[in-house]
Amino acid sequence: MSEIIDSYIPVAIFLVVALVMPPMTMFMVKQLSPRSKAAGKYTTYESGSVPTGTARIQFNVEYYLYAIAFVLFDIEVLFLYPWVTVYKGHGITSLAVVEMFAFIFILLFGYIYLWKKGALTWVK
Amino acid sequence: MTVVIPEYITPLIPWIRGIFGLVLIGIIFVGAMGAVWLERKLSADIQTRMGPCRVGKYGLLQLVADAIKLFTKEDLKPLNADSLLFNNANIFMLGSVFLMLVALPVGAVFINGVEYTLAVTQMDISVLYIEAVSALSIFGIFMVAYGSNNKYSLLGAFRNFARMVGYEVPLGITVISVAAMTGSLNIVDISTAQGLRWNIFLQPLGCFVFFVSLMADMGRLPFDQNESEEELIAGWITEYCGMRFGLGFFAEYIHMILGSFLVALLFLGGWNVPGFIANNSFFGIIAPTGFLIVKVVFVLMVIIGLRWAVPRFRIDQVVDLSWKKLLPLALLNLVWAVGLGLYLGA
Amino acid sequence: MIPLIFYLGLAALLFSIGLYGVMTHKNGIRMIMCIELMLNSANLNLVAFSSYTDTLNGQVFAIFSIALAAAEAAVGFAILMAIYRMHDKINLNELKILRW
Amino acid sequence: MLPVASLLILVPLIFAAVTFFTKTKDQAAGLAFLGSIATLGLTLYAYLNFDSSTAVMQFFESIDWIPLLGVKYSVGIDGVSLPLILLNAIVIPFLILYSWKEDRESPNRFYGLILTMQAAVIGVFVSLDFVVFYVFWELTLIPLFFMVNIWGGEKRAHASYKFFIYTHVASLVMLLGIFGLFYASWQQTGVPTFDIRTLVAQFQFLGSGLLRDAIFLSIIFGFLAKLPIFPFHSWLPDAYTEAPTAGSVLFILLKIGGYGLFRISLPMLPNTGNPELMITMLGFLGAFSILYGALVALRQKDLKRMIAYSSLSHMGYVLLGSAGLVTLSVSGAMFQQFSHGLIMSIMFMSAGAIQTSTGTRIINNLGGLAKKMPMLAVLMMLGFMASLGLPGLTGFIAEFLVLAFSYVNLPGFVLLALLSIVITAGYNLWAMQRAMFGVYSEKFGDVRDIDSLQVFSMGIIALLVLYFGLNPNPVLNMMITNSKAIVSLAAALGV
Amino acid sequence: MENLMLLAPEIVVAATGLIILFIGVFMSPRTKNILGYLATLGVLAALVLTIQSFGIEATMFSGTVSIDALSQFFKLVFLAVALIVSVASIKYNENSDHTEEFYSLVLFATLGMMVVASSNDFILLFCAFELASFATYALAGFEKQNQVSLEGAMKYFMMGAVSSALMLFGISFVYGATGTTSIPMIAENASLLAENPIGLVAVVLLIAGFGFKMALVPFHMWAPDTYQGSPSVVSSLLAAGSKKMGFVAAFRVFILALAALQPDWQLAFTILAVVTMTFGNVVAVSQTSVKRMLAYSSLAQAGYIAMAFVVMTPMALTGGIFYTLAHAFMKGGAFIAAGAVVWMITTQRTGDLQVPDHLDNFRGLGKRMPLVALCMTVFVFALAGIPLTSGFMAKFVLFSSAIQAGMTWLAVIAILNSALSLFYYARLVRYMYFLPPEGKKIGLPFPYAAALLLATAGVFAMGLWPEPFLQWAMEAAKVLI
Repeated sequence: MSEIIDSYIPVAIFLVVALVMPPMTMFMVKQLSPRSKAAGKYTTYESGSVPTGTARIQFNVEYYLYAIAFVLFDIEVLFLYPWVTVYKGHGITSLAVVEMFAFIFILLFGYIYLWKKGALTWVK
Repeated sequence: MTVVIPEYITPLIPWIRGIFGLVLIGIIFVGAMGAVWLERKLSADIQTRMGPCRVGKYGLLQLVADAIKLFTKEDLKPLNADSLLFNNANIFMLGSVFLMLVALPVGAVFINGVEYTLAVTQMDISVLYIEAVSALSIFGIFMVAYGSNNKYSLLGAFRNFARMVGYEVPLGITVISVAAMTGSLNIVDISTAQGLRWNIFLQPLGCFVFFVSLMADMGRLPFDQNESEEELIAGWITEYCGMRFGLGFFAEYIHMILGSFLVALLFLGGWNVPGFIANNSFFGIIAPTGFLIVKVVFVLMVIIGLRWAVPRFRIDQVVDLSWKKLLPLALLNLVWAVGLGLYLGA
Repeated sequence: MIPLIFYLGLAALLFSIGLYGVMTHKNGIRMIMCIELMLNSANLNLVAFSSYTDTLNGQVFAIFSIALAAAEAAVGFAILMAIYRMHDKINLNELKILRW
Repeated sequence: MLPVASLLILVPLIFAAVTFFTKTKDQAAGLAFLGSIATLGLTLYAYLNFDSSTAVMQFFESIDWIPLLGVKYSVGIDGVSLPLILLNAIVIPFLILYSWKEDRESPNRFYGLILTMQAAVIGVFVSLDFVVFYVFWELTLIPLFFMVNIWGGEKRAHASYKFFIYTHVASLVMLLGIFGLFYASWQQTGVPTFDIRTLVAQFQFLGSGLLRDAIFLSIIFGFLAKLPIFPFHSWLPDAYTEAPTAGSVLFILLKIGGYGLFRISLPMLPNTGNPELMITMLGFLGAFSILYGALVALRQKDLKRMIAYSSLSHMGYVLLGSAGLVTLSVSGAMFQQFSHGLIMSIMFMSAGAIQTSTGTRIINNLGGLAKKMPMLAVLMMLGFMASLGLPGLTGFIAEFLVLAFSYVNLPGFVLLALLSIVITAGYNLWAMQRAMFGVYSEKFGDVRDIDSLQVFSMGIIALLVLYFGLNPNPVLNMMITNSKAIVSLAAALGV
Repeated sequence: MENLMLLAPEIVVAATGLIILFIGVFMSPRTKNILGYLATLGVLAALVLTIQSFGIEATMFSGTVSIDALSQFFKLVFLAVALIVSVASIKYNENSDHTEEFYSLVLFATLGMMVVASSNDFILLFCAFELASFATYALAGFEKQNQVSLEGAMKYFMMGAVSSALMLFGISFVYGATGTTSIPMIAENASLLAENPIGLVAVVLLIAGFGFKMALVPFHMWAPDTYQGSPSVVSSLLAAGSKKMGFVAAFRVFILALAALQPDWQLAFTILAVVTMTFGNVVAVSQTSVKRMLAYSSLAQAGYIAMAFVVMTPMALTGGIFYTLAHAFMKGGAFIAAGAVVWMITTQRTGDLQVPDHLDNFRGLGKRMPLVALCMTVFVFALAGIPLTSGFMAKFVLFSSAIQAGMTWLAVIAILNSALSLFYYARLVRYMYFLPPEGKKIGLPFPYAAALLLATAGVFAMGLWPEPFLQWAMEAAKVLI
């Protein structure tokens, strides 16, 4: 248990560095950089013309099906991680391999279904 | 000749590792600068240009000059930007690469024939961990894009998202295929176990899928649809300027270096080289690390070279590539790897 | 060792936040997020118990429940998208055809 | 020996099923008539082979149904059930004949339901297992519900619901009592059984007096509501009135409440925790129903409604006679059921005929029908006379037996009931006088007398009323045999 | 390797679902009609295999799967429902482009329910529970263009998701107190649970979690909306199948695993059962949508079944288990009949199209669709507990068990409720037979007729010859005692 804690001490150090570094840098920039005020500077860039409306609008989510598919496939990969470390040896090799192939096989059915249904085709 | 390691060091090892990590951050920053320089020079060579050559010998100090310029640029934040998201996005980008660095071994020393890894921590699941934290940067990208209230940014971020979503899955599956060979998720184990049988030879398909997915994950050309300047100005980074941009840019390059490390460690045998036997001479101690660095630089050069060899894909092509080609290939490779793993034994 | 009660307290807190969110929010996506929060607080419980009782069931359970939570969210979003396509809204207060 | 008891259920049921698929009215009625005649034949066969000198169950059959709970399909016929089966089997063919000429929609369903009803009612009479009993008991609801609801009068929906739910609740309460009885016996003996005779015999050994009272009351509640008896009668006038003629007659033939009383409640009565109280209560309810029904009938404007209330009054005799707990009073109660079925069939058929020819049932609007409808007038007169208990007709024998022999145990209540005789005579004669005699109201135009089929069917029933009024022995004998068996149980306990 | 033959029914169902999904995407909408027959065939095969395996007792996969009388019985229930639903859906899915999704979802839902029935470990139980839930969420919202269907699905999903979170949280406490997720092991360590205050928390959470699925008041909010909104065949699956899954899970979890906390959950179930049956019946009276009425009646029926937890004698459990099968036929059939009417209304374009299952649309059904009306009458009378039907036998055993256990008051409440229910059932019958029809006679499509006849056959089989079913239910109850 303590080994685990120990191995996360460096992680904590790194995390602190990552948290502190950008604000520090920006603080330095604030000290060093010149400042001037002009209204035009603060508009967002839209190819030179005056921006129309906000960018935070609802629009057609073409990626939606990909996102769903990703969530499912990525989660299913989750089951492979623990499996991959134990499938050899431990006296369960044949069962583990057969079961995981069944798992992947079922996954494949879903994959083919998605493909044929056009969920993996870019909507345009 | 044997080297004696004093007893009292043992309890201090976590702290030594932490300090080593901090040093590593510095080194990696310098490395990133080097990578930028390398890219510029290499690109110039490919296009038969000179590249940077004014500041310092071979333009080596160009980056320092750039840094100074960035520090003295005004920090601009567009109107209606969400400052909470906009200001803190860098934390995710940098945090992502720093946290990756924690688990990544950057080399190894052999003392008395025993291998000591040059890594900040020794995790059992370092591959999984690296994959997980490497995905954190997408949050930074999305925060910038949504925070800056720019339509190009938002579109870029969405594209980035669609691409990430597509390539994470084959990436994960190929990593699993590699892990299946050793039965371990510890990157050091994987690297050590390769010996002469580098994974690139055992699983060429896996290596290909992994490399392509990694490129896409890092947003390297030809997979930079999120900032394709012909369509989206600069994509998600349009409103990011000055040092903020600088930090994000840096994070990207560090990400690229770490990605190259991953390729080298997972597929190119890590610090193993055929014919090399560890000894306690000075060369023997630093040589493995050196081999690894050489491999990493080689991978970096391939990545940079590809930028000029392959034109950028359209976003739909990119997504199709991942879902319809790489994913089946990755699954195929997994089956192959499992079979091979069983054949080669535990 | 961190005492078990800390984990349980955190989990209970997250769970309560999630439950509160589900009950008070009208936005479908927020509700689904709150439900995820509830599920994850349960996962936290499971993992904490697993470590404190020195059994692995909890860890395994947590992995399964993560997968199930993902699938749940997928189904939920699919229904939500269908509603969005029809109403152009995801405010669930708008759903009031079925009344007695 | 034929398995008569089962066949009596099966034959009408099969004919009913076939009848549902017929196309025309004649086919339907013909087939139904055939079925009912077959049933009548079977009943006569049973009657001829019946030994009326013993109270033992005859034609007994028993098959395991749900062994787990000790449920058996067991049926049999004895002196309590045979007269009632006979009543059913006799009246229904003539009911079908009577209604043959009437026009109505979907006659196939109409006649199918009549036969279904017959099967269900006979099923109640022959079953010797509480579950089978309850099954048929509930099954009788459905044909009547449909009957009233499809072919009934204006307020048929209301009437059918009221009837359906009212009696269903009552049966559920009865079911509770049956459960109580079943489990108490199971606990006592360790053998689950639903056999009516076994459970009734074991009743005296079960649990505390309070438990026995509860079981008894909840079971008898179902019977009283079905009979019906004064506080539970409110479904009766509506249902009887709104039903079509055939439906009303079917209601009349629904003698399952009284049957349950004799078969189940009376043998249990002496063994309840507080028999005196029970007897007093039942006696009071009976006597009061007699009086109440008569009084209310006096006030009715609607002919059918009046007959319905008079029916309530008649049912009071059944309860009073049962509560009397003397061999002959109980036999009188049984005979009252039999006679009431015959008499009321005539009454309702007449009322139905009047309604179809004149279009109204309001007594005050009628008058002088005897001139236009002489046959009807004769038959109806006979019915009214029997109803008020004219000697020489069945009603007299039944009422006489009840009143005379209940006096032994319940003198007060008998005196109360005697009051009603005058009232009964009053309303019967008054209604007769106003409807049949007096000035003929021309607004009905040229009404036709009942057709020959109707005359025939009503006439046969009327003849039976007369016959059994003069010679009740063919059925009374077996009733007396069984009453003895029932009463001897009570006598053993000194009540 | 385990003897996979013991799991043959599950494997058949799963394989049929996958094959349908797989070949369905390669077929044109017109040829897809054959998928319905394929699904029916698969379910039928599984049903035969299940009945064949009656009497076998085994545990598999290190004790996580328990093949015993309880699981066999409930598999029978779920497969019977699946059979009725898949037969009826042949018409519902005619010329649809989504046939393969529909059938595979139905089969996966059935699979989930079947696995719940035989799971002996909380992990498997939860996974299977969710499998069935997800499939039914999708099925409830199957008519993507139909606002009502989507609304029902959304409510179902939200409530279901919250309930599974509650359940998982509760399970985590059970696991924490006992250190195991295996149901027999938890039962062995019951003392740990009883001493620990979090045991009580777990019971509360688990009752809430399972209560949602069983649709016990006050966890019923989704049920009327979902049953009304979903396609009728799906409502049939939900009411007849999915609800029973909640019951079998609750049987295993409360009676087997949490036996130590019996006083606590028994009290809770007492209140829930009484409130549920009363509420369901009272509210059903005022409904004008037939499916909604059936939904409320379904609540009431759940209240009756929950009596098994209150009385807790072998007899009561037998009755409760028997009731689930009886209710599956009655309620499943009733929803299919409502579905046939909805089909008629929508294809004829007459009557109340806004609410196609409105009571007014049932006017004169006896003339328009004689078979549907007849079967519907049988189902509602069975639900009301008229003799010779399965409903009577079920109530007979269940209610009488309350009396046996001395809980006469409970039996009285149940019986009064049962009488009350007759009111709205009789009203439906009145609409079908006694009111004039508003349209011409329609030929009934074969699938609906077949499904209705199947359900009717079930109702009568259980009503006329209950012995084998009772025997099975009793065997199943023995597992719990």
